[in-house]
Amino acid sequence: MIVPLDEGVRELVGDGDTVALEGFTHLIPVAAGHEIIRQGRRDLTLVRMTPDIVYDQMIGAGCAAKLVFSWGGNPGVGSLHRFRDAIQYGWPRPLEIEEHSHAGMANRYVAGASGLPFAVLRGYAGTDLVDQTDTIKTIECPFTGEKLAAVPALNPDVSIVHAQRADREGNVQLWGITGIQKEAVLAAKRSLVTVEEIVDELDPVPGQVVLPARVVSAVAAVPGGSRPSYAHGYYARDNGAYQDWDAVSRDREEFSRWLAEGLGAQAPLPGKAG
Amino acid sequence: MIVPLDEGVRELVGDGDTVALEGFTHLIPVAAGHEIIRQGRRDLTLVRMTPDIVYDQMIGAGCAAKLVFSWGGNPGVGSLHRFRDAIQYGWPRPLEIEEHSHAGMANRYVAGASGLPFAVLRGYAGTDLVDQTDTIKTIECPFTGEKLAAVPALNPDVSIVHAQRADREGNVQLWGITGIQKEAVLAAKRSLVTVEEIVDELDPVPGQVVLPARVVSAVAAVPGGSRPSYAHGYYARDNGAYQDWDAVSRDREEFSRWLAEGLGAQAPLPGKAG
Amino acid sequence: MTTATGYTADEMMTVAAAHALTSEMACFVGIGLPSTAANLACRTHAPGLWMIYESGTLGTRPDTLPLSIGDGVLAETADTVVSVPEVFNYWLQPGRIDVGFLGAAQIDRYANINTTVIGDYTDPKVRLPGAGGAPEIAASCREVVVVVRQSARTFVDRADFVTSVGHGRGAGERERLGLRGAGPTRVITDLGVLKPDPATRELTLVQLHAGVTVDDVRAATGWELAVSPELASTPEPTAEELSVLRSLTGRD
Amino acid sequence: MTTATGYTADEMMTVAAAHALTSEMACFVGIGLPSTAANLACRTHAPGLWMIYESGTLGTRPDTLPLSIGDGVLAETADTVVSVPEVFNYWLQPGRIDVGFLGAAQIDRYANINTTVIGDYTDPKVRLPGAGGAPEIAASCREVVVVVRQSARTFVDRADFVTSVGHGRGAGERERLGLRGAGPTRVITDLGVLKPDPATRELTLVQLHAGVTVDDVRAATGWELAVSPELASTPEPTAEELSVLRSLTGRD
Repeated sequence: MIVPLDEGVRELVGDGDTVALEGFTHLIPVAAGHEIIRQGRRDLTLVRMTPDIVYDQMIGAGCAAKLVFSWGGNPGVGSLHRFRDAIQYGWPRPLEIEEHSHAGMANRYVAGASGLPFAVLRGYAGTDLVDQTDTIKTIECPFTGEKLAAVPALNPDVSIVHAQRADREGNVQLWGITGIQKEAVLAAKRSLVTVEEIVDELDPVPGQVVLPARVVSAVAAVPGGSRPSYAHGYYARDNGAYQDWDAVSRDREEFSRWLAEGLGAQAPLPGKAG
Repeated sequence: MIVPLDEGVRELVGDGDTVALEGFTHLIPVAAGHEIIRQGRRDLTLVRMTPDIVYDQMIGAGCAAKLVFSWGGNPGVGSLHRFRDAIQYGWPRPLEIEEHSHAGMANRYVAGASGLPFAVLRGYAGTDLVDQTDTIKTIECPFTGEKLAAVPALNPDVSIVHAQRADREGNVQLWGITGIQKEAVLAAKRSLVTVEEIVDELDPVPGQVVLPARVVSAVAAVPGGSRPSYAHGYYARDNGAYQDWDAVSRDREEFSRWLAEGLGAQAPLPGKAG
Repeated sequence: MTTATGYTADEMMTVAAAHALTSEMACFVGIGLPSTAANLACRTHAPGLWMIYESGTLGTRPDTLPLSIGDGVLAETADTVVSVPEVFNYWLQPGRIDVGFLGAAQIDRYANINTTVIGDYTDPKVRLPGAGGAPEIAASCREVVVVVRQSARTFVDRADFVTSVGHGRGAGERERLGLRGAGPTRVITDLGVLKPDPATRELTLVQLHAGVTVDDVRAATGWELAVSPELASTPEPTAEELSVLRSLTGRD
Repeated sequence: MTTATGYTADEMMTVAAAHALTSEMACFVGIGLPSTAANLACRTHAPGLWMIYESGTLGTRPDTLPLSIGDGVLAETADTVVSVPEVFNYWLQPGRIDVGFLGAAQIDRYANINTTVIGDYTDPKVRLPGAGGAPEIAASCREVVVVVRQSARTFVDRADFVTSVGHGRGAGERERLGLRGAGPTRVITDLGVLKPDPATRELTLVQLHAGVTVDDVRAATGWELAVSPELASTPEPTAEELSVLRSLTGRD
């Protein structure tokens, strides 16, 4: 249940898997993403409402064949240059995208967590998103005849989240902005949770979400595992790191150097870096 | 915003309204129900997942024309005799019923709170409930073709709940088993919340649900307002009162005496009590 | 009704029901007899049993027996308390729960459960409390165990009203209805244990409690009861089980 | 670009946007310019403004300007923090929110908003971040206010991609699409304020900021801009507004 991070990633994340690393600005599982890069996973379908710099890094490193998302950017800074490079120029490999709104993605996770094949929402009507994906359809209310949007459930092979604490049995506790993490874990076939610390007892905290051990496949203690994002009650967001990423990520060579030196990982595609 | 209970009920609950007094064993708004009886409201459609003795009392007092519910009983004791008398013998007036399962009712409130006309669930398949109501239909997943149950949203004219605390602006805080109360309030056109106490500041409590003042029409301070049910952190359930109700409610005359003497209310139908 | 060996038929039933649970299971617990049995299992051979009540208490471990589905003790001792929609949508519906533990007012030949009405729905002889969480517990748990006192009035050929589907009218019906759990796999009564026949899904007597005869069970069954050729005897409650049970129910 | 009276065009825009909000409103706040304007309103004429961010922070009152939609300060100062599905399903979707405050990468003649892509979707010139919460904010809030710097590249006749529907291709289209909110009721830029024409729904210049001419605005608009016959002047920021704004943005 409690494992080292590298072992957790090795056991739970396979090439070709659909993988969701969730976190809404807060508690982003950055260390787990870096471990996926280091282990050289390939052909992943990456899922996330708000892909930010860790997804930029994974995409730039060539881990992803597809991205399912609703907002991809460097929050407070600007664009994701590796993401753009993949979409606009196919570097280091072409990236297929499946694009939704936040409301749609959130409801897709809810359906996944609920064991339903789809969710219903008021959304997408009149937008050009509808024409770009076959995962937005129309459904009619059987009582009123009203037309609404339907989106299919998301059920990742593995969901990865970061949390403040876990106990020794693997019960997980997170608080602050808890986003979509509960639904992401409940929707997934397997799940990995990195935590700031492992404690004997999870003292209740206002606003907490508890993920019972039986829906968690593995827990890894990774203090600082969501840096440069933040862990409410543990450390603040490193806004400078988000700004610095802009420069690193603008240039393929600079990025490849970061991969090798910053992460100890291979350049994305041998012979093509730069 | 903060009003006396009688004023809150007078302003918010009208004859013929659809009214939900919610509470799942815990925090049942009993005092508000008694005030509805005292004010002699008639022709109400009463909605509740778990109608228990306060609904038995309201039905026996002749307030209700219809009951929308999923489980009607005296928890830990047995049947509701006024409810049975109304259904089996039409006393003091016939009671129409619309019957669901808990999962269906919960999802009907969720749809109501979400501004959707209906909800989808895995439920009811093969049960005889389907034949007894036109509020259970079948819907097909537009992605998989799978058949699921659909139920229409519940949007009461007024929802009434009891909570531990409110602040002076009318923000409400409840904790412990919070059941379906948030959804009941959010689904309703108007809402009344009775509370144990009004405080200057709502100190956060683990497991709390906060209902922001803008979705609450009125708050009334009614200490003990959920007795004989319980208020987590304030008082325990009076199990004896639930047992005593069995004897009182078995007999129309006994019940009418309780109405007059215990509640200061009129007998259900003049000249017909007993 | 205390038998020679010093326990009641209800106690035998509760202990037998507790034996249906193991330490690895997640159990969706109905109030009454099922709750007593699950709490007994927790305190004896199944300390890891993960109990859910429909009030939203997950992984609860009450130190006294809850009197209702929403007792305060359930919230105080739970791993976490969630809303009622969440318990049904996120926990029950996806099939995360191993076993649903249900009672019944009527149960029929195919283990369909009635808790709604005796007689006609629109002109009832006895109006019962209704469905509660049972229809979806019976549909979505990986399997269902029913705990109910046996009598010819309760064990009927065909339920007056199917509140919760067992095996419908026989083999293949759950699959046809799209119900994902296996449905009732055993019915534990004060007389013995019944299981659906693997081929026909008809409830069949497979186990007798001590001091009970097949004729006793037949007399308490409203259809012509099938009896397994490998009819077994239920192990009697141990002294420890009885002592824990009595500390729970307050009968010393 | 500091004007003679000592404030920038961005500051004028932010103050004008803040004026769209009142103390009684609930406002769904997008990050960036809208967030700055809403926080300014809160601290000046609209102390009761109830701000929601899509990260799930309801009734938040940050003491510093949040840098992202999920800043810790939003959670710490909120009436309550809910999950992301809840903020969209229970709060936005039912139409509880008076005003949605949005930015745009492109906005067109009918106030349709593009934050997805410049150029062709499958072969983009510039790939933008995407929809985020905007499509449903634009659909479900009672009204929408857009805050965006004005230029001919941003204000286009027809958006390359409609991420969030404004008024579609004109009057009646929101109703036809079943969108329940009124849609964009004003667009506040660094040059002035535009509102949809009551009859045609085409964005029309109704207000000019100090020192800006109609020709300036026309030059910064990618279609033949209609100008209201009752063109007004935007009140200039007060010293207090500028001082509060600068304390928020850290520009002293």
